[in-house]
Amino acid sequence: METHQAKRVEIIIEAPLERRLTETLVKEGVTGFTVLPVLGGSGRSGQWSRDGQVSLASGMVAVVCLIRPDRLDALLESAFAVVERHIGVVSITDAEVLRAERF
Amino acid sequence: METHQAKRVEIIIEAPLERRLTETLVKEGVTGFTVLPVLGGSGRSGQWSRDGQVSLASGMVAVVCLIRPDRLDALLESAFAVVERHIGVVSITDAEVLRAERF
Amino acid sequence: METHQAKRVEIIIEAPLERRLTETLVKEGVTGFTVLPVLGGSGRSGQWSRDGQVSLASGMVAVVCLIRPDRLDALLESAFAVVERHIGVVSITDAEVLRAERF
Amino acid sequence: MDTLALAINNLISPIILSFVLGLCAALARSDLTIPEAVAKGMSIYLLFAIGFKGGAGVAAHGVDGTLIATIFAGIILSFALPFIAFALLRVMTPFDTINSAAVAAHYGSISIVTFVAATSVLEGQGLDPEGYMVAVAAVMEAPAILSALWLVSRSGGTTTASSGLYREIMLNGSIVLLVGSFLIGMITGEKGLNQIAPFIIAPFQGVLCLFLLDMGLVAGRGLRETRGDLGLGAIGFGILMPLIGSIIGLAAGLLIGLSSGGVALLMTLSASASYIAVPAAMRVALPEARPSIYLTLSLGVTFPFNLTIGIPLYASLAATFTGG
Amino acid sequence: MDTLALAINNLISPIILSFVLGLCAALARSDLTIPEAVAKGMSIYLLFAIGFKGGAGVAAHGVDGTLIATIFAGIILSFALPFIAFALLRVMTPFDTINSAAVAAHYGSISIVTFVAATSVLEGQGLDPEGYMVAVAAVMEAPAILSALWLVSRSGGTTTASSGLYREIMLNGSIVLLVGSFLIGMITGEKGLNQIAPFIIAPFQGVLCLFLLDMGLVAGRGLRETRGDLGLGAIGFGILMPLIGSIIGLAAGLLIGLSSGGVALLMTLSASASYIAVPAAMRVALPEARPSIYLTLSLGVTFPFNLTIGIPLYASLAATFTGG
Amino acid sequence: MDTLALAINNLISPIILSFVLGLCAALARSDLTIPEAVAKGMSIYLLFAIGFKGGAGVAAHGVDGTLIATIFAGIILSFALPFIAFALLRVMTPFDTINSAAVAAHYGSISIVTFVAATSVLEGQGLDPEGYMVAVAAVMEAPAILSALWLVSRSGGTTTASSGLYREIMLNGSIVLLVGSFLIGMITGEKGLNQIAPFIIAPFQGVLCLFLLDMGLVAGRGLRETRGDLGLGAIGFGILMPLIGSIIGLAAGLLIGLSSGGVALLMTLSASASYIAVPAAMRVALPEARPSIYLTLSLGVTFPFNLTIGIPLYASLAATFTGG
Ligand SMILES: Nc1ncnc2c1ncn2[C@@H]1O[C@H](COP(=O)(O)O)[C@@H](O)[C@H]1O
Ligand SMILES: Nc1ncnc2c1ncn2[C@@H]1O[C@H](COP(=O)(O)O)[C@@H](O)[C@H]1O
Ligand SMILES: Nc1ncnc2c1ncn2[C@@H]1O[C@H](COP(=O)(O)O)[C@@H](O)[C@H]1O
Ligand code: NA
Ligand code: NA
Ligand code: NA
Repeated sequence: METHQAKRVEIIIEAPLERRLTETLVKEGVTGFTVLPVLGGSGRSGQWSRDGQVSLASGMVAVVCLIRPDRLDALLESAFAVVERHIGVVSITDAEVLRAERF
Repeated sequence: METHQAKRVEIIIEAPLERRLTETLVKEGVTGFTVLPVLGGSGRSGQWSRDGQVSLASGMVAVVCLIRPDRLDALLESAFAVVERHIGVVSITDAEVLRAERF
Repeated sequence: METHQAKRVEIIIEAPLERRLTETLVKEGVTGFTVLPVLGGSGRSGQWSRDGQVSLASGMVAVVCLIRPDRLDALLESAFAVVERHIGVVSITDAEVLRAERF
Repeated sequence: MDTLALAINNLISPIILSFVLGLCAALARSDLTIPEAVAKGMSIYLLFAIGFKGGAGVAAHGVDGTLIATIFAGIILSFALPFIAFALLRVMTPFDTINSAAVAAHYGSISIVTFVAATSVLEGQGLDPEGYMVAVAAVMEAPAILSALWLVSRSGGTTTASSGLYREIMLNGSIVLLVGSFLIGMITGEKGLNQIAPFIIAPFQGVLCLFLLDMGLVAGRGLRETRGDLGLGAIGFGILMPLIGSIIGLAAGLLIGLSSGGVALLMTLSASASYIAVPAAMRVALPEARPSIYLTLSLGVTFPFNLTIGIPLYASLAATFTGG
Repeated sequence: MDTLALAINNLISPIILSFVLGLCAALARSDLTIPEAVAKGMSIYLLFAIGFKGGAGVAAHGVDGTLIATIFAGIILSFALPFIAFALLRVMTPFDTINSAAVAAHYGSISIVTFVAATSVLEGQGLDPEGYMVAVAAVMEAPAILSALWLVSRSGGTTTASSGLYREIMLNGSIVLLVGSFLIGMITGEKGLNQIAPFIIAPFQGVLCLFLLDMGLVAGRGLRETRGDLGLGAIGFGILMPLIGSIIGLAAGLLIGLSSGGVALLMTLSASASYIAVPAAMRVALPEARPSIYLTLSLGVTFPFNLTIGIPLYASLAATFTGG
Repeated sequence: MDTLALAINNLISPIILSFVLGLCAALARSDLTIPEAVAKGMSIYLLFAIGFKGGAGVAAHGVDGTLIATIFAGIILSFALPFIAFALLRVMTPFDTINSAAVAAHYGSISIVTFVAATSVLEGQGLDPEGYMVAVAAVMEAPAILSALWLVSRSGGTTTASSGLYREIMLNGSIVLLVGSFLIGMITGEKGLNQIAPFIIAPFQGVLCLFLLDMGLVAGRGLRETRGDLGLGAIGFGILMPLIGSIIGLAAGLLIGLSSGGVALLMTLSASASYIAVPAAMRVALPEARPSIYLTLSLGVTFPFNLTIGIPLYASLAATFTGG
């Protein structure tokens, strides 16, 4: 089937910042993304697990964003502005998508 | 370690269609896939969040499918038949897998 | 923006083995990973769904690990040692990351 | 005036105010949310409790002759109401066939929470409706969907309804649970009810409050996100349709000769709009229909209307006409 | 006949019928599901409540001399039963050593829900078993696993049991919660119980219904997906083994001189098969063993058998032999 | 001595022991966990119940003149306490400005569970505190955050606090739910309370037990993972600060002329440290502050201290000074 080049950006970020990140994305015109739950993880700021968390203070989410390659930089700039001073990681992989008109 | 070429297909689709999609995959002989929960997202049909959803009507799931490259098209055809008229996105990335005999 | 080569390793493994896997990763010096929940899936050992599971015996999780390419083999070796005799899959994709210093 | 008194009295109940709280919190963009699993857990509790109580009621009072008649009436109402709704929508709103049919399906089907709220209002007034009204609620869930699909195909639209769909609708979790617990209640009767009363009766009202808090949150978020989509016509429909439905339900209930409480419940069922079984079916069968339209109308307009004004109105009309 | 009456009476209880409802819903492929979080929440509630009540019971009646003896009996039974189960499996089924050992582990261990169901049946009969039977249930969870691993390594099979595994088994969440709440109940006694009785006693039966509804759903889905895997021999084992286990439990109970209710519970524990602690341990220690075999046998065959026929049978046998 | 007796008596309550159980289970690395959704569900229940009861209390006893004064006192305490905490931290610990300010914010704000536990202890003593103390708890949640941010910017640090942040803090789910249910309780009063009492009063203590079990698990895991991060100085602060806070709260309460129970609650609020609203705000506004420091201090040191020693101490001091 006909597919189209795209980038898959995966941003793992603290739950309290989710709204900020998605709002920034929307402001940048990135209107397509998916938020996945994260059970736990480990990084420079230590290990954590969501189960039994009283607060979501230390919870995280994964925001996946499929985007046209030419719009990648704009997205990274704006995403980074949010993530910069915070815990979290950003990764990019090459991908192909069906129905390019959607991206 | 020895790894083998594969494709990673990620299908984000409405929850009510999950069963249809997986049944189609199985019918196509694609017996390996994993279903991940989705918290929320945004697309052409607007933004939504799962938390507090009374119904799953507007919920979504992510179906991840690792498959031998030569079987990709068959999978996309059948997946697309389900997704076509529905909300959702399909992305493909190149991947490598251990234990090819499983795919 | 400046990005750096990395590998994205995705390990789908049985929940009861999660602790073993992450402990092995940490022992190998892989201190960065994220654990995502899995709703269900299908493989050679049949289809399963998490909803309504009394026990997690047959539940699974997805462990995502972004790592410097040169450290990939060490990770795969140790991960495989855990996964080997168990149900589950390991896939690797090329990725780029921001803030390489973190990996 | 009695109705007004009832309405006021109804409005300042913890149940309504919890819904209002949720609505306000969502409109104010508070991050208050009830986890999906908890919301689903509460709806399972409510379905189980209401079904069981209904069944135990039937076991206690015996199946009076009107049971069959009422079940039939329910099925017919569910089949028929979508046609009225569809006609109204084509006149009052700019929606195309598909969206109109999808909305119509919701109004032919029922909202179990509205039913539950009505039951507790009626019990508050010392009425106790026929227990089998629960069974009537169950049978009214699905038929409206078929009418809607027929409306679409008749006007040349194509649906993606597969054979599997009908089985799915019939075996929809909420229908199975409602009918199943109804049967359990009927079989175990008084004795069974006493065993689990401290679970299904005592805390019922309280759980209902938290559930309505969540409904308020969801309705509020829906309203906020889809402000644009609904014109005045659509909103008018969301208030007019339940009134029409309730009148038809009233007629049916009087014809059958239900008790005052039973009539009020049949009116409520006819007036209420689905937001669980039908939306899921629409996503599968009419994917082009926009959820933001039918969910907002059903959850954001008709549900609050029934909860606040509708139920007390139906109750007093039923009382008047049954002379009860 | 008394047992039969009991059985019938037991069968038409809300608890059993809820299980049946779940079973039917799953077999009919309904999409009814109880969210995992809610199911886990309910099992935490049940463990906490049953443990606390047991402890408070001990605080009330004091620790009679048979406590130690019963604990020991429990440990020995859990160690011994897998050997009998293993022998039976090799004869009755085509399963290899590893699968046989894995299944055997489940039957040496216990099912806490079966224990809870038995307790409420006995209380329904006005018996009140020794409170410390809860502690006996706790100590019976783990030993069977060691026997199974020994059976495998003896016959040259390799296990992936690490040193960590044993700690994990002992500190398994359900064991810790059961023992912990038992101690809390013992320490706070009557006073503590009164404080939280409206939470752990009043709604208990009702929560148990919803939990068994979920068990039925899970058992039903398991049966549907693994139809092929179980031959008649295996199913026969799933019914024969609990009977043998219960007889041995009966003997032990009589030897120790437990009350009629205590004997019935010891029989139930011996007859029941684990589906939480052991399956998880098997995935870690015997990954080659197939979950579809041991889960289906334990959840799909033995659990329903004990729930419907076993418990009333054990209760009446215990009553007969203790002359109680 | 009375206080000691109270303390012992307090220590062997199911509530405390459940917390201890969770703590031990976590430290022993048991895999016992309460699903996040269930924990959130329980906290929603507790907030709703405590808010509603407070409101109904006000409806019953009427708003006495001290209401306004107490609300103001609460706001001022929440603004002021962080400065004291900050000064102490700079002296007692090696933490930098940002971490000290973040910790200070937690101690100016409040822990609602500590408040709930104190309420049930006081009710156990037959005292019934002013219902509006719930409203005081609500207003004390946020101001401390502003003080902390001011402390940071004053000392040249930069915060990422956006305008949106303040709205978020004010509309934080727990504040909205607490205030909302308080208003519902006030509006529906006695009548409303009776309707849902079997839900919000009867099982309250029991739910609190399971919730504290979870708190113990979380606190224990926190302590295990961050052993290194806290020096003796920090731990000392975690015990000294609540004492100082409670004294200031005592003074304020006496000045206003609250009842013995009311004074005890104001002391508890001043002594308690937030672990929900503030941590989330800190992640947004002071991302460089380390959660392992403030969460461990608040949850792992101060919360247990207040729960075990603090509350009975504050209660008896309040009783002594109010001569109640
Ligand atoms: N290398 C990595 N691969 C995958 N996820 C990571 C990695 N590093 C960090 N994370 C995730 O990001 C969170 C915060 O990381 P950090 O900022 O390093 O503490 C961790 O809890 C993980 O969930
Ligand atoms: N570009 C994208 N990247 C990631 N997820 C997307 C994207 N576009 C849509 N989605 C997901 O697919 C769902 C439906 O998209 P749509 O059909 O465009 O409304 C959204 O709610 C998202 O969860
Ligand atoms: N090809 C695949 N693509 C994605 N996930 C898979 C695949 N094969 C197996 N899995 C996942 O791994 C689990 C166990 O697989 P298996 O060991 O083949 O039974 C399945 O339940 C799926 O969740
Ligand atoms: Na209707
Ligand atoms: Na056993
Ligand atoms: Na404070």
